[in-house]
Amino acid sequence: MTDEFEPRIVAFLCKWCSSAGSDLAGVSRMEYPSNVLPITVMCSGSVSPLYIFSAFNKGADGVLVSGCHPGDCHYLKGNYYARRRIALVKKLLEFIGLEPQRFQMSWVSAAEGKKYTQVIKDFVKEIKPLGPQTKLRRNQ
Amino acid sequence: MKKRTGVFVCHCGINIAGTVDVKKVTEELSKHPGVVHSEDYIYMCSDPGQNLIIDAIKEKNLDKVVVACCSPTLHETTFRNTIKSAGLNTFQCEIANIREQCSWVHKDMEKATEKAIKISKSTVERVLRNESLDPISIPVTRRALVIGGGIAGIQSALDLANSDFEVVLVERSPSIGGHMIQLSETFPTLDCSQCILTPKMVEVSKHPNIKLMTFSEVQEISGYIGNFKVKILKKPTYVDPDKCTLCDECTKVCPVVVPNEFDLGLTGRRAIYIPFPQAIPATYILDINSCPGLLPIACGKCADVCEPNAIDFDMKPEIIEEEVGAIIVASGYDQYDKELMAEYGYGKYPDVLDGLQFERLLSASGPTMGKILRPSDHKEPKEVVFIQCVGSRDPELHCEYCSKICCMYTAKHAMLYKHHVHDGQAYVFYIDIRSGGKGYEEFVQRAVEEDGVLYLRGKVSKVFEDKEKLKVWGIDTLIGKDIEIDADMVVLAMATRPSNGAEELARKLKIALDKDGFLAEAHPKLRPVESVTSGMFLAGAAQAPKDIPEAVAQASGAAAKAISILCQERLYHAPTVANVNINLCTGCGMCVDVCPYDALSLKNGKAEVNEVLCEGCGTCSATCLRAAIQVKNITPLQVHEMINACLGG
Amino acid sequence: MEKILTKKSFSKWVKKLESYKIYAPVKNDDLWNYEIIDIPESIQPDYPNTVLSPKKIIFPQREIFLEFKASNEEGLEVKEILPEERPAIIFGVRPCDARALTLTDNVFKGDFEDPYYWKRRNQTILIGLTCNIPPSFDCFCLSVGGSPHSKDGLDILMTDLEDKYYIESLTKKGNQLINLAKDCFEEPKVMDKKDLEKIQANSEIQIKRQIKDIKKIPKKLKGMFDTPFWDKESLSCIQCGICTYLCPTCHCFDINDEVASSAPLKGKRVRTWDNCQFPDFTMHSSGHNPRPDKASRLRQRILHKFQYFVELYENFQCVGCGRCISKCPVGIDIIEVLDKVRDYGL
Amino acid sequence: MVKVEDIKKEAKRILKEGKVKYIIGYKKSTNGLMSVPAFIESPEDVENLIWDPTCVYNLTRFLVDEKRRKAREKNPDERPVGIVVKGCDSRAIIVLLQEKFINRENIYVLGISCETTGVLDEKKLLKKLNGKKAEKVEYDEKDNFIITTLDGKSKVPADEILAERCLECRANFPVINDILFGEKVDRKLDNRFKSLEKIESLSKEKRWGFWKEQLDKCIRCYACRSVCPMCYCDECVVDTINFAVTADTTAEEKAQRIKWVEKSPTTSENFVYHFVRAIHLAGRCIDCGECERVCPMDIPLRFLNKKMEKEAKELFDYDAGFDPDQPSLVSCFKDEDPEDFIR
Repeated sequence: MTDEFEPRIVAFLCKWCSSAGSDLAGVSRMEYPSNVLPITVMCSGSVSPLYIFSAFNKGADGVLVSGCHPGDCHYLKGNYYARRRIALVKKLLEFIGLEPQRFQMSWVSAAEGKKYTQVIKDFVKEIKPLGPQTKLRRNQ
Repeated sequence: MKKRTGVFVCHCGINIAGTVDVKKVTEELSKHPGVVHSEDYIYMCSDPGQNLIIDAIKEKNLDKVVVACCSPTLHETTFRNTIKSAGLNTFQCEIANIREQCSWVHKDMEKATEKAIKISKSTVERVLRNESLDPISIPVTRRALVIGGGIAGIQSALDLANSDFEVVLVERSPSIGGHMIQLSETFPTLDCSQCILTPKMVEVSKHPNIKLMTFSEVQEISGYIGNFKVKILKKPTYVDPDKCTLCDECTKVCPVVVPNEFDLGLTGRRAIYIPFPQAIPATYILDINSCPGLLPIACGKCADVCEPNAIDFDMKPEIIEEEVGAIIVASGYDQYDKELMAEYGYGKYPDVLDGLQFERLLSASGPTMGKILRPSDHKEPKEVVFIQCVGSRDPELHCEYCSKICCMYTAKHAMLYKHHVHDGQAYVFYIDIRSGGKGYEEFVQRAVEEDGVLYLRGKVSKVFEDKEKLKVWGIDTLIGKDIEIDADMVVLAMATRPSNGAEELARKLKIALDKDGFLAEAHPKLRPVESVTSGMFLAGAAQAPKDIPEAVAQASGAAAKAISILCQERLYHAPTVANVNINLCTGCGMCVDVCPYDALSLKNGKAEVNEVLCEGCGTCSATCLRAAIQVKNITPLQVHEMINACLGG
Repeated sequence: MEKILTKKSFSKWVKKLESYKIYAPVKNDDLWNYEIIDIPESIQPDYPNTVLSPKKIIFPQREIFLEFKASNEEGLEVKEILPEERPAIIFGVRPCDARALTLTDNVFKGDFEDPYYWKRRNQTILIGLTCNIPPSFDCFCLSVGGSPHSKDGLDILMTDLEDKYYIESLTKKGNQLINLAKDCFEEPKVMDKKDLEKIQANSEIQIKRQIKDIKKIPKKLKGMFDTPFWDKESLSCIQCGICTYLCPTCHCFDINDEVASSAPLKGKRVRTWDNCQFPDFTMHSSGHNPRPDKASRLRQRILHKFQYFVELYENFQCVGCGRCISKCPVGIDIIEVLDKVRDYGL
Repeated sequence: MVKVEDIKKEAKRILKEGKVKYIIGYKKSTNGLMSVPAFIESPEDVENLIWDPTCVYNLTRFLVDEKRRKAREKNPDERPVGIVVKGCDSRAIIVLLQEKFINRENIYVLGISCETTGVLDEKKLLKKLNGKKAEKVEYDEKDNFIITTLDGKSKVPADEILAERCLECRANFPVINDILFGEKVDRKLDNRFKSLEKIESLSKEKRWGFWKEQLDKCIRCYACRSVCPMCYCDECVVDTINFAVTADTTAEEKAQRIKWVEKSPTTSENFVYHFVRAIHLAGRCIDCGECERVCPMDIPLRFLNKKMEKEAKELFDYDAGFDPDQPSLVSCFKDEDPEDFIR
């Protein structure tokens, strides 16, 4: 193993699309970096801003929220609320000077195993050069 | 009481063990606070694997179980049942997905193992805080509502009624029968549509379990599976069906003539009329839009001649409330709008007809009594061009999808035309012939071989009038030549689209539409007759273009699905629903605004969850500023601890 | 020991004190606060009231007590953390703030001597500065037993005599500091002494605000616990923590375990300031809150300072710095409240 | 110009007629320049009411206390409470109505138009006077304030000492009122988010440096949330760990409390606290600027809320505090909400 910085990314995946999409990536044996720690939630709409702040506070180098494409939400419109809420959180985090690459959102459907792996690959690639996230991390 | 968690790590043969050091995962998890037992096994889901879990629960007195294995979509139910058989509540088992989300997607053993450990630990943190829950039980109103009185609705209603459930059948037009009653003969058997449908219509009208409401529309639906409340608007017909004797005296005096909808404008009707002779309910109705006036002073001639005094100008719209346990939506289809098909002269030239108009021409009870005559000059057409895929399979300009039924009915049209006009010639322009179905391919072949129908593969670019003829310009792509036909009549196989008002109906029912505006099924393969809203089912062409046998099959399927609800006294609903802490709730109503299921309401200034409606999506919980609402077994605390476990250590 | 230190020699002296951690009032934007000074020349002794008093150095808002770690195998591991061993000097301490520490000392000794407080207290030397002019419009030190040149709690008191400081060393610790750089100091002349007295007398006159008959107040308060007085006085209170966090004598704290990770369990036990004005301050785990409303919380603040503390330590728990008045978001004026207490029912 | 005599007249009338149980307004403080909140119960006390540029407080904060007090009372007085509001304060009333925290019939709104000026910034005034104490500040007919010090009276253009929020006020006129004092005058404002630009234009690392320096000052006295009329939660999510809500709260429920933020005033915890506040005020903050005014550490908190206000406006065309019937910013959406940030 090299001593290269390995970011820790917390990914909030909605159960019906993105988690299923990540399952499909698995079934299709698509390889992607192991830096992502998935937490499956019922809907991207259930991801409270507190979850995001808390993940950064506890030392996440990146946070991903992933849900169904607009119109595909298992719960009809949860992802629309998520989209609005996450936009605000993203703006706020960027405003205080957090690197925008560290907090991302994606739409990944249950059929998009390939897209899921791409999102993760890109995410890891983009935040590796940034190094560890120390700004919001609790001093342990 | 201290929590006693058991962790069971599955090798899944080499599927997991190939990239994840399962021994290490087992060992690391054994150190985790709250874990008192951990072991690995080659196939946890096998009987011996499940027995390991059961034995460990008994021996070590476990009260929580984590199985680190494949995706919960596969074996969550399996293992929950396993722990149930060992006496634990099903919700005390959670799955750590270390296969699809780990071993199958990583190669580096060390890293994959580290990740598997974190996933497993975070799952332990979650299960540690799971509540034992029992399914929520709901009483069932054992009646059904069927929306739409076409063949699909009729079939569903009859199946339900014959299974001894009461049915309310709502049809917005004055008679049931739908589009099928307009058809002449049906492919591939060529039996008479009216002959096979009218007995069913009569059965509906006479069935003691069916409450038929024609000229009525669903106005509002509330409630949930097993317990819907429906408001139905009964529009006034101004004729009392019980008094009307069908004597036809009224139409004789009515001064108004308007196009007849049943014949698609090929004939006219009076303002007071019966939709068609076999209409159910068998009664005349007064079309208020074309009647000169309801006041006797304006006209009132029909009322003067009506002996049984069936005409009641004072009839008012009524709102009727019904309670049902299940709903079948069979709102049917309509043809693609003619305004959108200008290039074929549809709506401009009288001899360019759509498929349904041609059905009426073919029908023995139709405007020409079954003779094929041109609407313009009542001459027999000798050259008829049938054009398929009009508006279908045309993503640039029209509909992307295939309307499915047109290949077959066009073959039928061409064949029947030849049966009527032996010396005539039928041409069919097509893109592909899709004749999957029992006896369908043979039927098309018969049209070609026995009836000499000329199939031309290609699209028609233009239809225009030229000296009493319709000039049809097209291309035959098989020979690569331009084709020009001087036709006497052109018949367009118009695209099938969701019926007018389907969108509004879907909104009222809170069921989703697909990209083409058809009603969306819950799953395209495995739940094709269910809508996304539980307790509501789809039948017929409302869901997608369908022919009669398919519509009937789906209708019976929907009825069976509805029966599976109605035959139960109580229903059970997943108990992982939202829960309000009223001490924290300030009653701001933001959760009420976001709930996709109307499961939340404000009562005495506090949010209240209707557990039956709640699907547990948690959008309310993320919206609440006061953390006063959370979904059971995926609470913010659980997520918080999962984040901690993912990032700690 | 009394000396004269010219302003020129001041920085020379401070340079000799390099082995100490040196704090002094620093202006950032428009705020003054005590901060660690790297370049000793930059100490400016003229300044209005700092937002926080030197309390924040002796009794920091966050103090780590210990670190802990636990796992199924190794059990619980605990590591005690004590404040860094390094003597410190605080320059420019206002006499009231120094007096405040002598009051707080009472609390942290007794049956149990708080090791964290005393460690810092004992290794810190306080160098005060006479308030030639009051550092705030709201000063009232004279009413509560202090003065703009009070020596209580100080190791050295400096008085600004325009081009020089009059240095009064009051403790051994103070003498040591002066002896570190004897050549910087001169002996005071008679005139200097006279100037000093003049300035000190004048400084008292400048304190405009006062609480009349304050001696009557503790007794008066005793009978006022159950009166509607507090409801009325607390109407505009918003229950923030400004008055107590800024108060140099308030010393309430909370101890929490800050868990860094639950698996394996590890974290720190931390003491932080707490605040009697916060609604959760007296919240019992039963859910009962003996001070359920803001009236009872405001009452607690006044009674603690002007009755309970007096009963225990024969002193008001207030040094008249005026911070709570100047910074109250809704203009609650403790002098006004006490005036009303005194006149209540008359 | 708003005449305080008019306000007094109306206040006297509604108290005399028993229309309101008391009036929340402004009175002179005992110790200096600034006004203090006044709770006027009797017509005689109405004489204490004042209206001048020191009337900075957003008094709607006290409606929260009123609601809590009323909830505790056995036989509460059901009459409305009279409340004096400025344009910004009135928007707070709208949000409180929108969130059903108060009922319209429980308040009697005495709305005051700030006309062409607003209220002063005490710190700016002190600077303007070089630390000298002002005795009195008054409105004049125009855009000036008249300042009285021991040296006498002087006129200062209001803009020089006006509170920042007033310089960026989006509506200086009460959107809701039962009686109105003053004229509806539109202040011309080129950009209500102007002050934000100086932070937005900084580089990412400079922005971080700025905010770290500012939020490291935070002593978590919670004055910002205590003064905020929107922070009316019985328990702030930030406090959960210390709070057992009532005697009925079970041990199970207590164990379910999450410590999102530690009490320690460290960088990470201060950030989370202020993030939570900013995000919870998104679409709710009506920019009364009280949080920034009361901060003893001079943290420019308004920027955080202003940023959220700006994004709400620009991304979602949402303005807080104008329509009590609209859903809250995050409890609604539009199909066309931007999603260019989503992969």
